[in-house]
Amino acid sequence: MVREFSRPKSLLPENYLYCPGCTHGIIQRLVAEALDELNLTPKTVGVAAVGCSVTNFHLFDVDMQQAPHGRAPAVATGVKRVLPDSTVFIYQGDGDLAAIGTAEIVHAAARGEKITVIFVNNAIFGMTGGQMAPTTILGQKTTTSPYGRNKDVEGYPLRVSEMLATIPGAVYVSRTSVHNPKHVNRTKKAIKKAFQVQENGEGFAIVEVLSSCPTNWGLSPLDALKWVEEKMIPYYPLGEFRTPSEVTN
Amino acid sequence: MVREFSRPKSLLPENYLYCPGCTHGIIQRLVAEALDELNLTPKTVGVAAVGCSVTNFHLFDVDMQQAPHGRAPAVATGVKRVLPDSTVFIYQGDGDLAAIGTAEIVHAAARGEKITVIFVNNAIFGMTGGQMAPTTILGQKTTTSPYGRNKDVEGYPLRVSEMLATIPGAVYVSRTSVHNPKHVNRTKKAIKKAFQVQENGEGFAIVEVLSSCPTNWGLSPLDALKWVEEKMIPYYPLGEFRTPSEVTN
Amino acid sequence: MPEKAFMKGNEALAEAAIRAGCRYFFGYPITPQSEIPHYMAKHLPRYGGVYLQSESEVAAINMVHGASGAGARVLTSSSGPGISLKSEGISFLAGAELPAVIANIMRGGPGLGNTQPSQADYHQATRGGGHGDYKTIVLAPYSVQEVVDLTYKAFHLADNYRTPVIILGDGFLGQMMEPVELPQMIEPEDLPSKPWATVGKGRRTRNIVTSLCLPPEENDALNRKLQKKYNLISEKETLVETYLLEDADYIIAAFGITARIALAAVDLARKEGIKAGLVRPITLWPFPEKELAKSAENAKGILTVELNMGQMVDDVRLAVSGKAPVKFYGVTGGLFPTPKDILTEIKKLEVAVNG
Amino acid sequence: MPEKAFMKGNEALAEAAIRAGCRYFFGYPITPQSEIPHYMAKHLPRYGGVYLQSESEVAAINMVHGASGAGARVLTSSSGPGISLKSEGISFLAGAELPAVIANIMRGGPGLGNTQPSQADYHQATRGGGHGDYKTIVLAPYSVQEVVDLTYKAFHLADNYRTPVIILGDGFLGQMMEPVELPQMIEPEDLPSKPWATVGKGRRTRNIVTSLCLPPEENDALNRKLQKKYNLISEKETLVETYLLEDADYIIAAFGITARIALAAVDLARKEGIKAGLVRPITLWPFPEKELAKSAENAKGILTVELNMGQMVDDVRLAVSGKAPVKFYGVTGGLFPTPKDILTEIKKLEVAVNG
Amino acid sequence: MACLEIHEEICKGCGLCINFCPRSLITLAEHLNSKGFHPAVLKEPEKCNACTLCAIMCPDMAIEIRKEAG
Amino acid sequence: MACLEIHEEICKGCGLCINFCPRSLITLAEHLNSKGFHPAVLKEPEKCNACTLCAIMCPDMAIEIRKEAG
Amino acid sequence: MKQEITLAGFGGQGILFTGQLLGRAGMLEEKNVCYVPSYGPEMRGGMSSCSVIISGSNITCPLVTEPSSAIAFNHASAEQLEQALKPGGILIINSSLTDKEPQRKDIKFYKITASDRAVKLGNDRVANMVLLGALVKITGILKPDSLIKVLESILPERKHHLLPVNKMALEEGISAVEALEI
Amino acid sequence: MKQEITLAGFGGQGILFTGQLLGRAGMLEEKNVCYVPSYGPEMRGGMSSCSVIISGSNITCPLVTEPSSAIAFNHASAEQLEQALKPGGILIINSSLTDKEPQRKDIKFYKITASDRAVKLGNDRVANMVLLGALVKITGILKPDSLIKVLESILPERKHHLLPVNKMALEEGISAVEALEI
Ligand SMILES: Cc1ncc(C[n+]2csc(CCOP(=O)(O)OP(=O)(O)O)c2C)c(N)n1
Ligand SMILES: Cc1ncc(C[n+]2csc(CCOP(=O)(O)OP(=O)(O)O)c2C)c(N)n1
Ligand code: SF4
Ligand code: SF4
Ligand code: SF4
Ligand code: SF4
Ligand code: SF4
Ligand code: SF4
Ligand SMILES: [Mg+2]
Ligand SMILES: [Mg+2]
Repeated sequence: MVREFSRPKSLLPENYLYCPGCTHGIIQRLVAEALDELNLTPKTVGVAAVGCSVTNFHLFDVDMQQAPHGRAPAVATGVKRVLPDSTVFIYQGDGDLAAIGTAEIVHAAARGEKITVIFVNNAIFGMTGGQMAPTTILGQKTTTSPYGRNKDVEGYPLRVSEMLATIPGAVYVSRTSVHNPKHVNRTKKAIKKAFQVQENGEGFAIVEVLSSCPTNWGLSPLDALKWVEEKMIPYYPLGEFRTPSEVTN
Repeated sequence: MVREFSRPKSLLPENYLYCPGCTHGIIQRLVAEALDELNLTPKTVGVAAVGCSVTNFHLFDVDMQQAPHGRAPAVATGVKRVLPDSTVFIYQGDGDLAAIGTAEIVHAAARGEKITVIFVNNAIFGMTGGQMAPTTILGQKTTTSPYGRNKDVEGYPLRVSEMLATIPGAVYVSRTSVHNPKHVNRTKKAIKKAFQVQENGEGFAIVEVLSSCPTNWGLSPLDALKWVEEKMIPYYPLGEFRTPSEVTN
Repeated sequence: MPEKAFMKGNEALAEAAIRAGCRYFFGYPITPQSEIPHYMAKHLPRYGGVYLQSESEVAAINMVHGASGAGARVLTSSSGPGISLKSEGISFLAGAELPAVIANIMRGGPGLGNTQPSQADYHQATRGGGHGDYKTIVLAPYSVQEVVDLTYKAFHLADNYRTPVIILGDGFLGQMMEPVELPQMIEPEDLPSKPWATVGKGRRTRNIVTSLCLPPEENDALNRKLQKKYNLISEKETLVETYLLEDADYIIAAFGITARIALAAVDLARKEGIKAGLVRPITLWPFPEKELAKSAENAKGILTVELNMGQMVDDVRLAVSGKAPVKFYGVTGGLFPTPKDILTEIKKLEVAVNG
Repeated sequence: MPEKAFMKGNEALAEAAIRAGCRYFFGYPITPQSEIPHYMAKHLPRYGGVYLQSESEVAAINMVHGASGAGARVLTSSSGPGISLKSEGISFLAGAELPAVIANIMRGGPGLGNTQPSQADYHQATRGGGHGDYKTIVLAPYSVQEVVDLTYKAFHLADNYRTPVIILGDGFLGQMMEPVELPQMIEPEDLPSKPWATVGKGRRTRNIVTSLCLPPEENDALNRKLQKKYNLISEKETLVETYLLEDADYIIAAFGITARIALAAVDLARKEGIKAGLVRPITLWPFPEKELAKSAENAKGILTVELNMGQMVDDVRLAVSGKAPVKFYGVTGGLFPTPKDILTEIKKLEVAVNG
Repeated sequence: MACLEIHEEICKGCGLCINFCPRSLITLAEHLNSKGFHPAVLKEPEKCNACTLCAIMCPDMAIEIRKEAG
Repeated sequence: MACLEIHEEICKGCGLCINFCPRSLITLAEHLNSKGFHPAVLKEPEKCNACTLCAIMCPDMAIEIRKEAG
Repeated sequence: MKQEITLAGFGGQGILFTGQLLGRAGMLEEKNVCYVPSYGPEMRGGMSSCSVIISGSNITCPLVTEPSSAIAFNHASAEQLEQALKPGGILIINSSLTDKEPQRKDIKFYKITASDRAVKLGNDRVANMVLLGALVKITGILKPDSLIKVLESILPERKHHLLPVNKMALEEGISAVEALEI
Repeated sequence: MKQEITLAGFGGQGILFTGQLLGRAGMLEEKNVCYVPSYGPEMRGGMSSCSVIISGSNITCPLVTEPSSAIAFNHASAEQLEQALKPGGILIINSSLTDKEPQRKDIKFYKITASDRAVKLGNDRVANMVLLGALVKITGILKPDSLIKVLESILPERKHHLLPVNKMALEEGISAVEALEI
């Protein structure tokens, strides 16, 4: 069985600025593949967040806006309310979404905003030099938790999906990973589902994707994937926390 | 059995500015009673939020700071980190805590900040003239949801306690009401417990108290209490969502 | 025949926005501007528009970003603390060249202050509370009728120059009621299209709305482009009103509600034989420098009156550039100078100037 | 003997803060200032202090509010967008008269801009990005040594006047390394006590830290009290440095890193026989008006050089008040003028002045 | 015996005490206090058993109950 | 038959493809590309069954797999 | 022909509504009008007041610091308004709710038992119309009819049954003044 | 006596570390020094560069726009630095990684096979020391010993075993220049 593999059409032929082995690249590709396969490109408006993915508006071949750090859900809300028939997605990092953007994501979910959120959780502020994120796991050393994250000082890592799953308007909430091909494929399915939920007008959909940051974790790209599997997944269990069928008040 | 009843010592002899029949008055008194009974007044620093309770720093006979709207948890964090042996409490409305202050309360909880939060949920922005709050219930008419809150436009009301209960650092999360004497007494117990959790150094403690706003609900004080019972409690069930014994990783 | 109504300044602002084709409002309640969201919440749905109460002012200004980027005319409004929170977003709007109208119905500061009328956000509005080199057009109405007219115009200016426009009112103007003539309703579909908007690319090449410019040269180029636009706006859009200026020895400079009081003060002064006049900047940015510079040439002194501790007076001094002495008089916190108070200050200035 | 070190501007700022007795840092990462939080995270725990990364800049400035209100010396730092988000909180600090030190290591704007060095937040810093009438002391170091000295001083000024102090650096200064002499360590317990702080009332009457003043008279009184303080600061704390000013025909006005380049330009000009000189405001607020006014009297022209589109030039014009022509030269986005570029501008000014 | 006092100038006439008094001992006065409210009054003090329910529900702490000397 | 191409100038030499190729067909080149990375190269093209696992894991889409004409 | 009128009383006595009524009536008569409420800290209860300027010429300064006439709905505001009035000004008090006596000699003072009269008319909420009747009678600033017309236009249909009692209250106020003046 | 030195190469080649080493060594010799990294958009990979000024007198302008000497760690930076150098300037290239030939006639051009020599010394990471050796030899701006002293003081104890190879690399650079100059 010979398969083909090439760059999705919804990604322009520019190169990524990500570090070698950074799985942001995989996730971004999956979003583009989903747009391609669901034929959404012409009516899609993307909203770029601030983080290592900040320049992804240069790459997606869709209309895009660049939001201030953490505010992509609000920007996306503005877009979607004006253009209810368009497809609106956001691509946010964990610093962006789970730190400065906490209020915006919670309330976009609470309003049941019909948008699709790709939430790249790499347990770190990648772009600014590897500072602790709300998602940094206990004991993890970062530039701002140089002695390792300590629950007595910085508290426990925030499990965003579990938190959002308590909100009725969040109709699709799922956590996946891209540390091996099997999970890459699952992630793609989840991303497609998150777009479909929007197309069906069902409400707010978010896919939290565990991702690596070899640079700031100080690990080789391969060890970084192992770290996702061995350190992140135990604290951030994969799975669907909410699917549209469960929507109750 | 003759009982005595008088103004708690931790409340100065100033009059409330609340509307007739507003149960903010009851809740504020309960906080003062708790401070009295636990002997905390001398070492307490309170943080006033912005809302109808904004001037409560004139009333509590403790050192107090006035926070910007929504930011009381951050201000309280600053105080507590400098004065780890003090008792720090916040008194926030639902607009303050569940709208503009969402990020601050979530992260104070996530850090397990050792503070006590009194969260007065009256399903409305009282002070500014009765606008819709994130906690406004479906169908409720407010000055900014004049046709009644509509889930398709504004989404479902936010259940803050349920949401915070997913966060490990929030070790005491409880919802009570003050619509009759029995529940007033329960609320007092909950508030005392929330202070004790802080004294024990166990972590973040919050009591969500359902409260009335006769003025902006357009109801008599008595009808407003009925409305709490009949309309709010069904959506906002009372109870303890987390107690210190359940603290797990 | 134009429609007439008796309206609060805040409601008039909201109604004028709707008539200007604005169908989207994102905001967060704060006194003394809440009648704007109330009015919008009530009326926008009838026009197929959307009123959405945001979780905060920060979210509001970013929803405005999204909606404006999607091509809509959009309004937000706030006061003092809320505008401060919006300042990051306003800088982003300016940087991304997005049109938007932002009303600041000023209240007492700093900090929580109070909810009484004030003009203490002049600097914030005209110098950009936010970071970086940008300007917003700042319109300062002084009557409910002008609230209507300037709001209507604000949307046009915003679209025309792709820039945020601030309507700088105050609690007094927001709460007072006066009869107004309302302008014609503009239907959004009759407005010129915005080919740069992000609405889904369809078959064209994609649109990007951003203020990110990583290479220094790009950022510098953006700044120079903006500056050029700002120069054009200064040249074309400066608005000012004067009263009895021709022969005035003493000029009062005042804006907004304070200018109404100053007008009465000018009349009082004239009655006492003092040749007073008034310059009232209607656009605070661009500031009517030339008008002021010209009138300063023959004046013995200039008195700037504001509901703050002295902010516009900087621009008056910059315009006058030493040609006449400039004095400041102001009160804050919701206090007002009476026409008599202003007259007293003019007399003091007279004494100071004549030795 | 003072300790010597080779440090980045950002690290030097952090170390100087610790030596000034600052044991609390609340902040949120942003380039190009992240070395400040990194340094604090590493070193504060060793002194029994607390580094806490807040969920946002808004939270950070409010944690500063709490910590300062509780009597501590406290630092926060950010850049452009983050400072804009802090502007509400800064207004609150000023209104509640809370001491705090806020570093803004400026980057390219507006909006997201880029992370390159810039001086485009001058207006924001000196005019109060936030709402209401307030001022912050603004210190503009131009070398890593001055970063140390002014940071150390900033904590003293903040406590002394109960006011927020801004250290206005830029990405260049933050990233560059120079040898520095470090000042003596101050132990927090040796600092004067703050009887107004909210630390638990014990047996005294309670303390309240607030900026809320509901009655107009109270708010007006607060504003007048603040103004009095600001006048005192202007009188006592203005800092300026000059170079070859005595006989200068052409004066360059520049601050921070740009003043270093301007110094080289003055030398170049002198070599070519042009009598150039430099005025370098060290406090941007209070601005050294008198010094500039005085030097303008004998000058033929003044050239203000900034890494922005013209901001401090307003203050130069206000100070000079028409006594000499004032020209502006600036670049943005991370570009820098070279000494030669500045010389060219001086020559242009020379031509313009001499016809 | 207990002594229940309703502070007329603090009372806002909200009527909650009236509703929660199990013995229906409280009513609103005809007159206005200086704030413009009809204050609550205890109609039959002798019947009051100091159960404190009225005071517990009074949002303004207008009701005070003391043990009487003796 | 399929044709697998590794775009040398896009490749950042991260090595993920190497790890995930079930047949261990990929390795890093000795030389640097213009960005300073040792690019991945397919050692034995004939053994490749176009399972796409390498491409799926390549963060930079440096690997392309096409059906060969015929 | 210009009146600067201040109205004050308890929150809840309909002060702002009454002021707006005046303003609208002035507009109906094509006069220049300006209505300014005083809005307090965002709290309930306490005092409420507003000012209305009705003028034949352009209104510049909208501030009313020295009203030419005033209506006091309760005792506290009667005290305040007496102080504020300009010399020769008119003070109308609701003497059902206060036994205030005039202190100043340079103002005109009218006691109207407005609440009592309203109660007699069967609706204690129309005390304001009694006071307005007195005002228009004393100052002549507006035709009573204009007030009724405005009421008609702003009251929702379902409240139109209240028009007669309002009209009667207005007339009651007018005749109360006439009685005083005799 | 003043050198304005620019170093450039790939991110990851230790450019910034090398620049700081130079700065610290200058400080050790009680010279005036100033080190300026260029920091890019917050992205990884790509180019890295920095400048160091070492001067006997006070350093005013810290910008280096026309370096008096430069070290190019790779091909692309060799191209760039050649353009930037001031007339008479010195360009040292790591000729193990580029076969660049000089274009400008008004500069001095040194090819040092730094990476190859480092590999020969058993540690390819000390190519930077080879290049620094060349620099100090050519410019005479610093004593080689100062660089070693600085290394000693900033390397953590557990890395002190690397000192000898660094020292050898430095000497290798010096003798490479000597060889060229013969
Ligand atoms: C208001 C504001 N604060 C801070 C920043 C700086 N900043 C840029 S990206 C970022 C964090 C990025 O982390 P994350 O969202 O996890 O993305 P990653 O780089 O890890 O993919 C921060 C703090 C900013 N641009 N704006
Ligand atoms: C930044 C900012 N935005 C808005 C406001 C205006 N404001 C004051 S209180 C309030 C809401 C109060 O509602 P809530 O917290 O529910 O308290 P309540 O009055 O209902 O007790 C708002 C929006 C403000 N003071 N500051
Ligand atoms: S810093 Fe981390 S998240 Fe950012 S591009 Fe590099 S590896 Fe990826
Ligand atoms: S407005 Fe509502 S919440 Fe506020 S004091 Fe009145 S009744 Fe209470
Ligand atoms: S104490 Fe009990 S019995 Fe007495 S008045 Fe109050 S509620 Fe009634
Ligand atoms: S509950 Fe209190 S305020 Fe209300 S009527 Fe009774 S005594 Fe008065
Ligand atoms: S397609 Fe499969 S077999 Fe071929 S190189 Fe890639 S991983 Fe190996
Ligand atoms: S996974 Fe891609 S980038 Fe990484 S080495 Fe392989 S081809 Fe190169
Ligand atoms: Mg991240
Ligand atoms: Mg509320």
